[in-house]
Amino acid sequence: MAGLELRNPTMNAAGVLGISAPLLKRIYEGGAGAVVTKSLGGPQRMGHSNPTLVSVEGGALNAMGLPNPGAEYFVEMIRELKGDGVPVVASFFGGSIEEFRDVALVLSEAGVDALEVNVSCPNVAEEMGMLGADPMNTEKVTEAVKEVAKSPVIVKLSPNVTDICEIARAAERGGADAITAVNTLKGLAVDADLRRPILTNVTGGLSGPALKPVALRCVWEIYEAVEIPIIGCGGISNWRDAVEYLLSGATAVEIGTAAMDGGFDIYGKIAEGIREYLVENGFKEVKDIVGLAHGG
Amino acid sequence: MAGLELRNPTMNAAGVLGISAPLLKRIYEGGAGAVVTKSLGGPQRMGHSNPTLVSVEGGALNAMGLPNPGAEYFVEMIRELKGDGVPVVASFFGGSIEEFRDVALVLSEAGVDALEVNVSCPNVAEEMGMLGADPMNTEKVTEAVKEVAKSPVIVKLSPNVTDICEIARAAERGGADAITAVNTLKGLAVDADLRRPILTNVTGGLSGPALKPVALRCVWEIYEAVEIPIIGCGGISNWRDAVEYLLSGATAVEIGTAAMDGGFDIYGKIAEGIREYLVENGFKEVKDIVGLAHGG
Amino acid sequence: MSDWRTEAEAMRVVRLTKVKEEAGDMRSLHFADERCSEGVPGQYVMIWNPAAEEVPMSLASIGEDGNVSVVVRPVGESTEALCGMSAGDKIGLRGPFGNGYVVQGSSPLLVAGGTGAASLRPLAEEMVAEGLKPTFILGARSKDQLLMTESLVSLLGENLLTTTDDGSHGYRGYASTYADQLMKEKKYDMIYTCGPEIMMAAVFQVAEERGIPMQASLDRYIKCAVGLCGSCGLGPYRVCKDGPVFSSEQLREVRNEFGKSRMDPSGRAIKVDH
Amino acid sequence: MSDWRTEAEAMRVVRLTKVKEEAGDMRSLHFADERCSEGVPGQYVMIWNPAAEEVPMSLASIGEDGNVSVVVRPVGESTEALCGMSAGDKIGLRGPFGNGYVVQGSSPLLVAGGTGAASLRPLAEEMVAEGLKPTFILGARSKDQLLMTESLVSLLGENLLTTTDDGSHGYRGYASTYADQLMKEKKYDMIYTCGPEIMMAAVFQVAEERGIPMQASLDRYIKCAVGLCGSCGLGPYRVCKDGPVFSSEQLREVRNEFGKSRMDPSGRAIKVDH
Ligand SMILES: Cc1cc2nc3c(=O)[nH]c(=O)nc-3n(C[C@H](O)[C@H](O)[C@H](O)COP(=O)(O)OP(=O)(O)OC[C@H]3O[C@@H](n4cnc5c(N)ncnc54)[C@H](O)[C@@H]3O)c2cc1C
Ligand SMILES: Cc1cc2nc3c(=O)[nH]c(=O)nc-3n(C[C@H](O)[C@H](O)[C@H](O)COP(=O)(O)OP(=O)(O)OC[C@H]3O[C@@H](n4cnc5c(N)ncnc54)[C@H](O)[C@@H]3O)c2cc1C
Ligand SMILES: Cc1cc2nc3c(=O)[nH]c(=O)nc-3n(C[C@H](O)[C@H](O)[C@H](O)COP(=O)(O)O)c2cc1C
Ligand SMILES: Cc1cc2nc3c(=O)[nH]c(=O)nc-3n(C[C@H](O)[C@H](O)[C@H](O)COP(=O)(O)O)c2cc1C
Ligand code: FES
Ligand code: FES
Repeated sequence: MAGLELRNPTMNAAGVLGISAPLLKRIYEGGAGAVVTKSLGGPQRMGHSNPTLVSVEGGALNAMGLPNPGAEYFVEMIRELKGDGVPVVASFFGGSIEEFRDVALVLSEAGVDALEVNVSCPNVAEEMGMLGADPMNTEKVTEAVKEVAKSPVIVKLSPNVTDICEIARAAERGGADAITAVNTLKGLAVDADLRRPILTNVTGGLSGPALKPVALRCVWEIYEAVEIPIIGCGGISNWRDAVEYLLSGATAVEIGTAAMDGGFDIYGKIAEGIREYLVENGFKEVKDIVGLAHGG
Repeated sequence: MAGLELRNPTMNAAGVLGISAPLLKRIYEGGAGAVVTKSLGGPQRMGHSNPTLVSVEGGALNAMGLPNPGAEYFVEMIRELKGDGVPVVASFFGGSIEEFRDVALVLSEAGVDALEVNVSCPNVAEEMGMLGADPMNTEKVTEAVKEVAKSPVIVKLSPNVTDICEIARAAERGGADAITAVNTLKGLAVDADLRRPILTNVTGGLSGPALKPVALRCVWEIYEAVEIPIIGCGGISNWRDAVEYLLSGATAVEIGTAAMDGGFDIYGKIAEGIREYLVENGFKEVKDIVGLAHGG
Repeated sequence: MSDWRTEAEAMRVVRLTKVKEEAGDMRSLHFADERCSEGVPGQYVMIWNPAAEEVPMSLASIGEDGNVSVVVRPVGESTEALCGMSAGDKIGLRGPFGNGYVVQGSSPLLVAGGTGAASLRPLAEEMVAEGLKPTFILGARSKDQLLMTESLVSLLGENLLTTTDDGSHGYRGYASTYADQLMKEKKYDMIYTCGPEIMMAAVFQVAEERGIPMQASLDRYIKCAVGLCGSCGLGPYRVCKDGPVFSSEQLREVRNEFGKSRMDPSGRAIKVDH
Repeated sequence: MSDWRTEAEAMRVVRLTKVKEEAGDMRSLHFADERCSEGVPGQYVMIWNPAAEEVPMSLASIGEDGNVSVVVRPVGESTEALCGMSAGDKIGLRGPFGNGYVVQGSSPLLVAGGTGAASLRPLAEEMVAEGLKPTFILGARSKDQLLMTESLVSLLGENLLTTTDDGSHGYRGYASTYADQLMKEKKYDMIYTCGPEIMMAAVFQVAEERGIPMQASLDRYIKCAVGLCGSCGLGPYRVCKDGPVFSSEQLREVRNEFGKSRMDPSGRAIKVDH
């Protein structure tokens, strides 16, 4: 995947449990092919105050507000993980193109295996503007990150756009080595008794099975729009979901909300399910089925 | 609602059962405040071939392809309904601004109580281009329809856009009397065994509970962006959902996919549930709670 | 969270276990599916050869062991594609959908025309299991088109009566005329019918004349099968969900459509011609 | 489709049925909630006064009749907002979450500090109902801070032992020292503890010295409560889901964090200071 050799195509989704080295290590021990950190910024952020997550039918709505200890602080965690032989993808964000570059440099020097540029968090848009809604900005950020990156650069896109292919092509032009599709859909939960929004941030990001059809469609469309590999993300709960993503054009998958029910071994279970699917259907490796549904 | 006095704020969603006068009458008898026709075009359309609908977790994915007998043909159905005292909203679409105007004229002369302009169907975009993704086109279409309309004009928006407020404001500028938010989210279902998309049209529109958080967020945002009333639509399955829409800024609601489980009496049940909520919470009428959650 | 793949409305994929030649160029398609095996006579599935369209087919056998089947008459692209399938091939499945027949009364008459026998056979089985002795009229154009005679004879013995338009087997003439004749001889208290609509309308007429209640399984254009799109509209009813089986009362309500007009896929009324 | 509002992770809204003054300026908040009444001792809810933040609180009573309560010590904005509520006010609820205590062995010692008594009381009740005779050390800074003494005395009689830092009631000194002393006198086979982490760490040390297994309910920064965000991380564990109750084995695994460091909301390590 984008120059990386992973033992299997599963990862945790950014922001899901990636706040410390021991938790990320447990995800790896749970069977993931690589682990993804919480999105890291320059300065430390405390995130939004509670309620920050509530389940809705078919999924969860969250507005954590990108809490993170700051990229510099996290360097040691990355070193610890690398010391234990865990492949690490560092997710990160910035408030400006310069910050994106600076953070990328810090993380890159810490020795991560790949960088995942988060231009798509729906929960801090008012503070920082959702860069990922604009092709020009996406291209510029990608370029800036590529300038300093020593490892592959993955750009994570938002589904909250009119034409995701346009943004994917911008990332590709900017030099992205891969694309992660997608981040959460912007949603809202209101309580009829309290007569107010449930989340402190008012809106939040919809993840889980409810997101799956939209995310799968995004992967499908991006696969037809760019040449670089795609990491599928959104509502994957079992190996069947994961295979659907691979068939639609993803080379690997990230799994987030399903860890709520499934726990840490969900990564291994899904990886094993994919393997069995390949065997039963006479395929040798994951890449043999990537995008296969487009042929039908 | 936009100059209409309805016995209650519930309607069926466009395309859901609105293909014939007797079915629409049964919806009215089931308790709806008004009924909405299937989206009508100029020429007759057969729609896409099966599979055209499949359920996914938390909702349904459909790509009917706007089958309809043509607006002229449907005039008689409208007359029949009006003869029976049923308030009728005619949903319609066109392949060009001229067709939008022509169809609006036909339906308007048939005596409908309101026109709902469908600029947002995700399933025929390739054939006709999704007008509703572009503010300029939305404004022009709305203007053209307003020129010929004798009754209020409602513009139905798509959630598949980067900034729905921009489109809502364009509709308002074009003279829209109300906005329906929203149509379906563009999604995809792939089968791992068949290794192909399930729907003949490949992509389809996601409706039902999975859509609700996104649709509710759209209503919330539009309420803060325009002055005209909003009809909320997306995943409403019970009175609580409906009340959440009213509190978020909707003046009325449309209910579609829930008719799959609930049948025709779901409209009456939801209307009754809203009424009880108002009484229990000391409110007099629906308009007393419209947008109330914005105050919190 | 619930596993939606077990919901009737989701697409399931199964392999055909057997494809059998039936009368004429009809084929029975056999497969194992737990949900279907919990279905009731009169219900249908949406069945999909992925090379063509998904179409409605009545459950023609409902085994408690999970094995079920449908009987397909090749009349167009999708039915031909289904008839061309072999054991081991994959089909898509939704359902079973619809209401099914309700066993009422003690002296039932079943009138089947063409593939209508498909949905009436499991009903007859249910009746026999409940100790009833249904009379079963099996009609077709000619002898070689008579469906599933073997299994019906072994189930019903001499209560299986055949009729062909050309007289090549059994009674010569319309099933409705034959039914009328039988009604003179014996007092039936419920008629069940499935077949060409013109035939069913004729049966309904004689049933009405004699004041005998009826249940008829109707055929309209099924798209969504879950009661949302309206394409199967029959008066105020959705054939896919409120039907496909309708009672005499309901048939009276829709008398200006039943046997006369139906909607084409666009929603325009066209003539019922068979 | 499933009614997600009944899921633990969805926000439910209920009215407080009673708010009672407890020792010091603590308050017990009572409400009826079916899911909570099916909870087990050691589990917690996310409770929300909509004027402030949603925070974790242990179930302090778990009535089979659906009535439950939490005991809140006002230490900051949200806990003060909760303590200021009255019967009839609406709260938001998610949960119950977490694993809860596991009753093991025949001779249990419970060591509670401060509001830690909240989660240990329903455990003691369960034990008594099962015929065990738990020893319960209730510790506080001073007499007026001793929580729920009345109900604990009536439940446990002379097996309720108190200790205060200032000696104003019962034993004078730390609960851990007192526990150590009791362990000399009697052979306990499981220790349960909830309270300030420094206290629990001290109890753990004496338990380890004597080779007695322990279950401790830990406190970390809870945001999502469903095991997704990681903010409650304790070594490889999520306090919100893998905990809040941890065994001796697990405590050994996280010995360089337990009693020493925790993450602030940003994920930076800070000192455990109480
Ligand atoms: C409840 C129900 C049960 C049925 N059970 C059986 C059965 O057990 N065995 C059997 O052989 N046939 C059955 N049919 C009829 C069968 O569905 C049609 O023959 C089939 O759909 C034709 O498809 P085609 O592509 O081969 O033909 P086409 O060439 O597409 O059309 C031939 C005829 O079939 C009709 N048709 C096409 N698609 C549909 C559709 N989606 N729904 C309804 N009608 C359609 C057309 O209107 C036309 O009249 C049943 C129909 C219904 C509604
Ligand atoms: C599993 C568990 C069970 C608990 N049970 C009880 C109980 O029964 N009774 C009781 O009085 N207290 C209990 N607490 C502690 C209680 O949650 C905190 O006192 C409360 O969150 C403080 O919020 P605040 O806004 O009033 O204080 P703040 O001024 O915000 O902070 C005071 C302290 O509380 C911590 N805190 C704030 N928010 C949280 C949070 N979301 N999660 C964890 N800690 C937080 C802060 O880090 C700080 O140390 C429990 C905590 C946990 C983790
Ligand atoms: C609690 C939570 C926190 C998240 N934090 C981040 C984040 O920091 N950065 C990011 O790019 N995505 C974040 N996401 C989005 C996920 O990475 C993922 O894109 C989304 O949840 C869809 O996948 P899922 O349905 O498998 O959860 C977060 C999601 C959740 C549920
Ligand atoms: C079967 C089906 C057909 C639909 N046809 C139309 C249509 O013709 N015109 C339109 O504007 N919306 C159409 N829609 C979208 C609905 O009107 C509605 O916007 C959407 O389903 C969300 O509401 P729901 O979740 O309550 O179903 C259709 C939806 C379904 C499920
Ligand atoms: S086929 Fe769609 S409503 Fe019956
Ligand atoms: S609080 Fe989010 S993982 Fe524990």
